Amino acid sequence: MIVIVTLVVALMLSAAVSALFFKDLLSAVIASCLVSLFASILFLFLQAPDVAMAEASIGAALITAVFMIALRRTKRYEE
Amino acid sequence: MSFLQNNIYYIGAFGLIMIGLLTVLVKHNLIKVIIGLSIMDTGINLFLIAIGYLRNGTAPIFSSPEVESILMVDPVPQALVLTAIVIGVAVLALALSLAIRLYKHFGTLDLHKIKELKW
Amino acid sequence: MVNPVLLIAVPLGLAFMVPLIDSASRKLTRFVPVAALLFNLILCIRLIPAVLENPIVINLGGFTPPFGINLFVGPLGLLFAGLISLAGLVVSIYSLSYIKNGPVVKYHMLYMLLLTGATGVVLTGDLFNLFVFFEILCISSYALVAYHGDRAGIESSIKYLIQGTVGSGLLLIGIGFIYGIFGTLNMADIAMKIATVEQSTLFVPMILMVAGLGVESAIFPLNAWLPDAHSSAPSSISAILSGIAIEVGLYAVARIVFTVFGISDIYLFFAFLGILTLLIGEMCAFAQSNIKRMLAYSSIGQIGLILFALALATNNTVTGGLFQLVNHTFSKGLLFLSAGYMIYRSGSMEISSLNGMGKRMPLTSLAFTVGAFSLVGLPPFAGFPGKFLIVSGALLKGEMVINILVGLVLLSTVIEGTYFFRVIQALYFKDGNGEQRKQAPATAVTAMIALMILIVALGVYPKFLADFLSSASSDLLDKMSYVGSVLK
Amino acid sequence: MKSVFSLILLVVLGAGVVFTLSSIPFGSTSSDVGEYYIDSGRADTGATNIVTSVVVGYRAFDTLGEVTVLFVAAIGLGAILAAGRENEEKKKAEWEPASLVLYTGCRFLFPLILLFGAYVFIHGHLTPGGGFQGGAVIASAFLMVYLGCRKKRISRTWARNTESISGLVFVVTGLTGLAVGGHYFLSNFLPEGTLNTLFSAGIIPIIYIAIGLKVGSELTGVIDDLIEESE
Repeated sequence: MIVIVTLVVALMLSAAVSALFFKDLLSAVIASCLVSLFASILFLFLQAPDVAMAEASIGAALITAVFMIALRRTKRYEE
Repeated sequence: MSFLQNNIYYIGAFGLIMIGLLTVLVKHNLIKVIIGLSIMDTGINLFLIAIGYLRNGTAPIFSSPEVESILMVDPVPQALVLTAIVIGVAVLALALSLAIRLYKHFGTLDLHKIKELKW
Repeated sequence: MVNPVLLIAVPLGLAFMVPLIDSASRKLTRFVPVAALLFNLILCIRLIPAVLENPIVINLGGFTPPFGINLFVGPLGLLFAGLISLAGLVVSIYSLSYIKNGPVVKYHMLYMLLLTGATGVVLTGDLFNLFVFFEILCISSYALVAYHGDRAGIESSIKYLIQGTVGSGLLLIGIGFIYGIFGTLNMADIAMKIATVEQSTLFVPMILMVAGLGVESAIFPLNAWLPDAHSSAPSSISAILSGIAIEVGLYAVARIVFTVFGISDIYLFFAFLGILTLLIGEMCAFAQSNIKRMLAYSSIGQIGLILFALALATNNTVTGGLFQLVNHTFSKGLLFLSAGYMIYRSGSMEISSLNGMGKRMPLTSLAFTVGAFSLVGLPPFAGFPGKFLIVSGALLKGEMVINILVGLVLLSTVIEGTYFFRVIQALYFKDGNGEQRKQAPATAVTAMIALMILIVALGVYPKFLADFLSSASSDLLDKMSYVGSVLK
Repeated sequence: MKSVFSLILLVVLGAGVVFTLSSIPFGSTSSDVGEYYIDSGRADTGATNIVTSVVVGYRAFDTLGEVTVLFVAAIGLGAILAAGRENEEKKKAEWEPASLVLYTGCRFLFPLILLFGAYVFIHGHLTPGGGFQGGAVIASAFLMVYLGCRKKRISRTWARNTESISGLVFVVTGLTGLAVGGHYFLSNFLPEGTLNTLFSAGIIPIIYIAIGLKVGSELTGVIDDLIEESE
């Protein structure tokens, strides 16, 4: 169990770091979506199914969609 | 191993908070900054849930009415996080609408360039 | 007896109803905030006698604290609630004619929700509930700062949003720590249990929470957003942000530092921080040539002064600080409202463009003058008793350090007087281009006259308010009775 | 310079956090309040999902505030996007129509997702989930329609009225509690019914349905505003 948790945390943190470094904002948004997804898995491990559902549906799906709509209207690449 | 067992969630949560804060502090691109805020929010939520965890506890849901109260994780942080997630999405949506407006006015999302443009 | 929860529930219900009202009649929506705030004001006045006897504690949902959320309506909370509804009412009358362009219906809804959030913050007795209402306050002010949709507005709103969101994040982490340590979110319950924990553990949560709230209350060094946001918002919103929003933030800081933590070793630190904020605010205000930025920096200074007064934590100084706070709400409101129409007429925010306004808009200029005199602390306006109480109360403490700080307060008053005098000189003693005189619309004039009357009345009869304020200050300082009345 | 300063700030913050966390050991903290909720949550509110009984029962006032936060954000977003839009001419961008597979798939899935969302918030007091999650699911159904069937739009008046009425239902339910249910705002004045059945837990399902509809219509409105802006 602890191995899986550590793996998920490591993946989550690396997704967050890559969101920091990507020049392509679309990739950064996808990475932050991944952060939310991994976090929602961790919520499930922490016995919080309600929060996991909310994080997956709001944090991972809707926020990403809103980000993408905003990106469509602005610029895709960071100068 | 026991160090990991005790601290892995805290490490994850504060790792996210730190990365988010770092993004907010060092990046100039507004969308990046907003992504940083979102990552920070996720980290805070994870931290709150981790505080309420009870080892070997189950989710605070009674599947049948007969079950007597058993070892369950603390429901309060979960309720708080539900609220915090919704507040987070509210702030993010507002921030993104401002970003769209900003781009329309200045033609850039770079916060430093916008400062230079100022009177 | 009337239930104080109506102070929050009724404006919320009305705000939710606005879209329905809007589809029935577009004209009516403008008057919804006026109606809601008038209702709140009447409710507050009716609650005064009961609250002066005993603080009212309302258990929401019928669950006793610490298991449910409770509202704590003591003299301090009621003072703020009354102040919010009074200032809000006046400004909402002003904005009836001031806000003409843009999504007007949304403006009125956001305005009402901002004040509802502020009312929630000052009445709640639960830490997380405070956070939620704080977010209502913050988010509606982010949106309102950008209301005009111009470059400056959008830019300052973004600045405000980023700093404010990081601040609320820190606040939430602090609340998480507090929950982890004490296992409760009720402020009275935490205040009771605070002695059972080592003080060193509480340091980080307290710093996080104070820093988070400090962003909104503009305590130095967390106030970088304020001059931009307050100067580029519509003037009616600047009045509310300066008069209500940052003071509510300061209330939250004071509640958490005094009532929840109550660690008296750090009060002196806050006094220093207050003086620093005061000096920096006043000096920056002195350097401004833009009138709204000047007023915004002056708000920072005033917040510093009030923080200083509260941090000395004696009954006299806290009463004086609260008096100054009431005065600041009215006079800064008046200043922004009058400046709003002067800017509207002259088309520029530069002080030099206001030359000769005293002839072109006599009443508006008079309102500005009254506000400025009151803020500086000249008798017979409301600013005098406040500053007098602060200074005399601080000198009574008889400590060398505090005497020096009082000297700095007086110095800052001189700076404040100088820059306000500069504006008044421009208004009356300089010739502008000879335009026709034209007054502001009737609703705006009504609002300004109401504030002027309030300021003069408080200056002439300070005792009228001071008695109430002194029970409010014991409400803030007396931790034990707070705990006792919540957790019977 | 700035990044060095930021790093120092973060290190200080991190050190403080580590220090404080050492007094909150992971996995063993149990709070009095939480235990009380677990022990008597079912008796007090009639919901078997204790998180729901906290969210809509014990801390319902928070939830009212939270719904308001979302409401504020939706209005604020509308106001910001509307300000200055008036003096711009609308340029109609042509959307490339979606492929037939996507189009049909969306139309087929849309009612199912809607149904799932409704299920999630109607059963909020029995199973994991509730108004927020259900509302988000409903909003994502609309989002999918926006992506798949490009031309389709919801009616804004309809969404606004749903939002407004469900918000009112929440407040009025609370005020009814104040009037009849032992004089407490948001008190549970309806009978609690049998545990673990759909019609139980008094006002909790009513409030959760109102929240679900409100969150769903608000998030849909947000998406609609943004998509309209990006056209």
